[in-house]
Amino acid sequence: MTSFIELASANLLSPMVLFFVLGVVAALLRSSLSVPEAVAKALSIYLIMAIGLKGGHEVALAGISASLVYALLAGVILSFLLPLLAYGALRATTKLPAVDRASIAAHYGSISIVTFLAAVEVIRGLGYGAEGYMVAVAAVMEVPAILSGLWLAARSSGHSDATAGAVGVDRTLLREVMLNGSIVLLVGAFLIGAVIGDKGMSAVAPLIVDPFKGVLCIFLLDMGLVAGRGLRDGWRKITPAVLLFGLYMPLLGAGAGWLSGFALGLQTGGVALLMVLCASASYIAVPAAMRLALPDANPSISLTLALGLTFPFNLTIGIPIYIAAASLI
Amino acid sequence: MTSFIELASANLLSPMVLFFVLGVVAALLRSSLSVPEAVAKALSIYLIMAIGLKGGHEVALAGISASLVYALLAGVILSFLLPLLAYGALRATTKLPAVDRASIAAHYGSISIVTFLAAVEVIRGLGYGAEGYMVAVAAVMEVPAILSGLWLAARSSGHSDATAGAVGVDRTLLREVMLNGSIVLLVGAFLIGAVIGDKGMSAVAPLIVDPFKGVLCIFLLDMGLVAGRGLRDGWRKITPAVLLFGLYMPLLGAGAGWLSGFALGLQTGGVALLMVLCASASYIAVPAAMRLALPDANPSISLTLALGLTFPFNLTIGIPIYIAAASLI
Amino acid sequence: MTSFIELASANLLSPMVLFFVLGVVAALLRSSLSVPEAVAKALSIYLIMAIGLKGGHEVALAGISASLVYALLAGVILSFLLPLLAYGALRATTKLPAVDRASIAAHYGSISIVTFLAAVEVIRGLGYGAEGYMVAVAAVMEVPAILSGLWLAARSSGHSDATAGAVGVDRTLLREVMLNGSIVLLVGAFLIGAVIGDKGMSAVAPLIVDPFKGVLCIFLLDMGLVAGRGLRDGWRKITPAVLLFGLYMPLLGAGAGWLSGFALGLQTGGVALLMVLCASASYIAVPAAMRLALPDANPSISLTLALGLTFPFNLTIGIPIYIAAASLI
Amino acid sequence: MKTYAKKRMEIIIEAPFLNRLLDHLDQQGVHGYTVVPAIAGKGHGGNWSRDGLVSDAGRLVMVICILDPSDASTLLESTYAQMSNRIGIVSLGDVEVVRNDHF
Amino acid sequence: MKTYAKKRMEIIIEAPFLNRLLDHLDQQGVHGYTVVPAIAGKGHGGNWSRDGLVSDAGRLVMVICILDPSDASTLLESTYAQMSNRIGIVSLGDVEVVRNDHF
Amino acid sequence: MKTYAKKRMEIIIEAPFLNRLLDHLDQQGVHGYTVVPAIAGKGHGGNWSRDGLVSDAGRLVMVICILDPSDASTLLESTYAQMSNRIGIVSLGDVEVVRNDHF
Ligand SMILES: Nc1ncnc2c1ncn2[C@@H]1O[C@H](COP(=O)(O)O)[C@@H](O)[C@H]1O
Ligand SMILES: Nc1ncnc2c1ncn2[C@@H]1O[C@H](COP(=O)(O)O)[C@@H](O)[C@H]1O
Ligand SMILES: Nc1ncnc2c1ncn2[C@@H]1O[C@H](COP(=O)(O)O)[C@@H](O)[C@H]1O
Ligand code: NA
Ligand code: NA
Ligand code: NA
Repeated sequence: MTSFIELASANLLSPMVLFFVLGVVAALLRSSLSVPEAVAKALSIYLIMAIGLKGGHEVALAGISASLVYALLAGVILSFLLPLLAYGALRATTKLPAVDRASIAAHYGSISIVTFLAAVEVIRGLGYGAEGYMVAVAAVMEVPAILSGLWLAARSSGHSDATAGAVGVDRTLLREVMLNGSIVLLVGAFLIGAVIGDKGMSAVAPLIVDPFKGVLCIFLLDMGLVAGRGLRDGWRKITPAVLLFGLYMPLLGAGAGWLSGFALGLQTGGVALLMVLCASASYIAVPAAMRLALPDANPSISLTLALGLTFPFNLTIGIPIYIAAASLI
Repeated sequence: MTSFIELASANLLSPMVLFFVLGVVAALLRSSLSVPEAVAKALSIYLIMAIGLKGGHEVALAGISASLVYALLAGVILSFLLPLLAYGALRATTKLPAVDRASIAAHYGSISIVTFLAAVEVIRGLGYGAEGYMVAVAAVMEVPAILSGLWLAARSSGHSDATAGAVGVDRTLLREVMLNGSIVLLVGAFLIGAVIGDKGMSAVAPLIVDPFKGVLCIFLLDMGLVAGRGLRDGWRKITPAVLLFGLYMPLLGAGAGWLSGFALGLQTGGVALLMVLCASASYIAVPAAMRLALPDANPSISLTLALGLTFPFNLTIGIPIYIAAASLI
Repeated sequence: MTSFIELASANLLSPMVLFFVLGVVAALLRSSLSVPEAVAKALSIYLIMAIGLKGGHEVALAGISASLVYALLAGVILSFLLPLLAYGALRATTKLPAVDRASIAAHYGSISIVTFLAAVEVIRGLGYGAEGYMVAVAAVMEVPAILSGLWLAARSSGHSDATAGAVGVDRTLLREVMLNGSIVLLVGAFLIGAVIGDKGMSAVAPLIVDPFKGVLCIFLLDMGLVAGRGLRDGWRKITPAVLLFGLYMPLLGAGAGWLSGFALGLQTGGVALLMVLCASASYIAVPAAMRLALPDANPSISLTLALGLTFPFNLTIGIPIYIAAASLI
Repeated sequence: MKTYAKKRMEIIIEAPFLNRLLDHLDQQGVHGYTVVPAIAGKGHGGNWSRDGLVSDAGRLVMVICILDPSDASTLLESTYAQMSNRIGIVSLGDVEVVRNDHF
Repeated sequence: MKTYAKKRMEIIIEAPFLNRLLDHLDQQGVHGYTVVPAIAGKGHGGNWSRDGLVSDAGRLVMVICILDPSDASTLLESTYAQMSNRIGIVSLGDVEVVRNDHF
Repeated sequence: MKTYAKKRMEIIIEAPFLNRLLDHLDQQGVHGYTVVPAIAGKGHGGNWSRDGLVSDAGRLVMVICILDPSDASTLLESTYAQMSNRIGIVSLGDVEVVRNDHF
């Protein structure tokens, strides 16, 4: 399977991955290199806006099809079910308390939009075709996993302890989750992209399209810095069994994505992207929601897993694996 | 008048307006979406720098003409007189105290550079000609209105209460007003644009010219967020009569701009831009100056009016109206 | 020498220099114009990343040569020795205490990457050839000067007072100095640039290459604001003799760079760049290191000199002088 | 100048919880508060730094609230009840102010 | 360790007024102060948030000033006179410091 | 509600020295602290402003540390020894907290 090795090494030498590695190394060496919080937020606004606009524009060009609707449905169902898989796996292999299992499960059912972006660039670079509506699938996969996770937590705490009431999904929480800034921006930019047409798109293209990969590099440098800092401090808090979960869970998720993509009849790139969505874990919308809903869950475990292990895993060797697997179909 | 409806709907579906609407909606829904303050400032630095450079460059190409001098004079006079109109209208239709009337009047006599930018893009998109020196007119219209507003406040407080001394235009205040960051940058960039020539301009064009519309979209998203937040909170503080002022005052101002533009013999785009300048209200330089000079004026009334009502009004239907009116000449 | 006057006036009318001047003027007038700290950091991350990537890419294209190795060696030696020259000059002409002399000497032995960037743009604009590896020379010149400065301080305090221990170069300090964010980013981006090849470079070029000069303008506006503020406040703290040092020391440094560049057989542009490196003084990495290592040194003297005098001197008339001198070879 | 004794409550709390805390303060009839950013910190849960974070999770803010001594005890209790499981701390100090009725 | 009693004055004030306030403190011979940003707040004039603001208006900052108890009363009075109409609050607390002559 | 008396140490210090200060606090067994940014200030060494700075030098931060009164004196002394030559100030105030064992 030479092609996989080629694919993997091309990916590893891409500027995106290298800047991520630079960030991790700098953080592990305790360099003073850092990206100000305001700038990191600006970069994520840019990236989310760009991906939303481009996705909406592509869907508008292609029109709403049955396959789009099926893919959205599949995304919602996967996002609901993957946390159950993650929760079960954690119960089988680790000694984490139920509330931590539920919180981690919610992270893994949801998605990492930056992993998705990186995969889109690799897939486009390789010339594989992918459905334009995959951005919409990404958007619908953000939230259901949070609800699954909360249900898991409520269920377990109902059995075991008295503070069950604290876990209930209240209205306020639901609103906060659905109206998380990154979700509103992604959906909003998608809708805008769907209506502005070619003229509107070409007006914003010099900002939104051309410098996109360069901005992604700076953002990945920042992700690397944050991930490295998390690894440095969170390392001691996770057991080998938990660590292992951060490496095999993406593969389980990707497997589910592979099957679903096959069933949906997606193009090679589309299957790979659905695998990436299933394999990736959220570290923007879900952590904030979990701090609100499950204050007893230890945030540093889930963040170390999602950002310190699974994100680098997907970015470096996960994406090539998923593309290779998708191209088998 | 089909062409006006076409014009208005084209404007309403432009990415700029849509991102503003997205911001307003997100703020009204209390989404956590926000643009960090440092980033909003950076965007405004970029926009002001870009508009100044381009304006200065165009004036240098065209040379200093009598019509430029007349237009600058007209701008200064309009900025001095419009507050009197606004103050009178507020006295006739609302029960606001004199100090609030004076403060609001200063806002409406001055200009909104972002409304101006949006109008420039629309006018250019439609292919109307406009004088390159309109940026300079915008710059000279920022400050005189502040002086008018202070004079109105001093005059009224001289009659009615004892704290007249507090309102006097002291030297420090004048310096702070004239040396407001946005004014210094606009004037400075204009002068730089006037001397760097084509070579200098082409060196900075890939940053200053190409991504301009995209940056304007992000800035308008931010303006929408701030305006929506202001509406949410400021709504209850303004009476229907005050609210109405925020909608008819731009039309009064635009009327004055229309007459002046006609008298000056400007091109269609130039007339429309002068109308936009007269119709728009400041929400950067003037609010800060008013907080210093008129601490008794309620800042949330003027901000709700200028940013929550007049700005969206101009952005969505004001600009098409002004263009249609200008094209009648 | 008409050509020098042409060269100098072309430089003085470049947008970069003009925006620096605008910043200085705005600060001296106490305008409220300011660039948020987070944005200034983001701009410096962008500039360092861009210069590193481009430098690494060029070196990879050219391959590692003996002349590259010699140039790096020369850079290290110059950075070690220039502080001795500066220290001696300060002892001969000023009454500053030894610890201040040592601190200032470290600033002048190290380099200003922004001065380097500005010089690269001017040299490229004039069409002179320059070695691609000069970025690497810049990188290796950052740190040795700090060690020299500390050695000078330790030596002098050993003779004169009892707190010698406080000055010793401890391990922690060395790590902090070597792992300063700007140094790690420059070296990291250089290495990334060296491996990503043409494909990787063209992916990031729309962000890294095209808008570069425009970003440099905004950064120089900020440098001007900071320098102007420093001049306003620091003016009274430096004597005429110290002030003079800030103007002749760059010429001494440039002289050393001229000789070395001649000895190394560099191209005209390369000689000019080495002169610029020797003539410029650090205001990012070194000030932070000096605050850690020499808390008794007065930071406002060295900053006023490096940023308030030497930087503007180099930017405006230094660079044309160095290019003219280099073209004599 | 005549001054009045007030209490200064300082709450350091994780950012995602901020809105709920402020809603709670509003409901308790607090007249005012000010929120100040924090950039780094350490506690029993380990240390954190704000640099480069995109999500609100993992970031802390500080809420300063000057209030009447008569309200302090009730507010401390109810705030503490709200927060108990959260990452954060509350402290209470004495200050004097000029405008008695403002707080 | 020997410590000295000082007063800690905390002024929360709208940003456009900051420069004038600092000039006032300078004129009153205050030896030092530190300005800290605020990101949101609520008072009688409603609530505000710094996010996305371009203008200084509508934004608050906090000035901390440690001073000698003997100067506190005069300074409080004069500062209060300067600020009276402004959006903002002043409070005064007790602290101890080591370097008596520094403040 | 039962509260316990603690000390609130506030250290304003130049940013390049922050990491060393925090390491020192860690070594002294301090349970927690919070770092708040400062944006401008004035002292004997003149005034500074954070706007537009790229380097950490010339920028200050504020470290807030709530600790047990029994530890306060030792910590003040050792911190003061560490800092003596640095640009910055330390002050100590009284506060009450609810969770005695947390500090
Ligand atoms: N003793 C303390 N003094 C000041 N801040 C503290 C203290 N303890 C905790 N904190 C802050 O509160 C956060 C959460 O603390 P903890 O709940 O102990 O992990 C820390 O990250 C600090 O920012
Ligand atoms: N009791 C308080 N405690 C802390 N901050 C306050 C308090 N009251 C007012 N503030 C702050 O001062 C600002 C102006 O208050 P006001 O003048 O009452 O509108 C508010 O927006 C808050 O940031
Ligand atoms: N009395 C004071 N109150 C509050 N902050 C102060 C005071 N004195 C000094 N500072 C802060 O500490 C920094 C250094 O002070 P100094 O060492 O006196 O130059 C100043 O820039 C201020 O930010
Ligand atoms: Na997933
Ligand atoms: Na107007
Ligand atoms: Na040098």
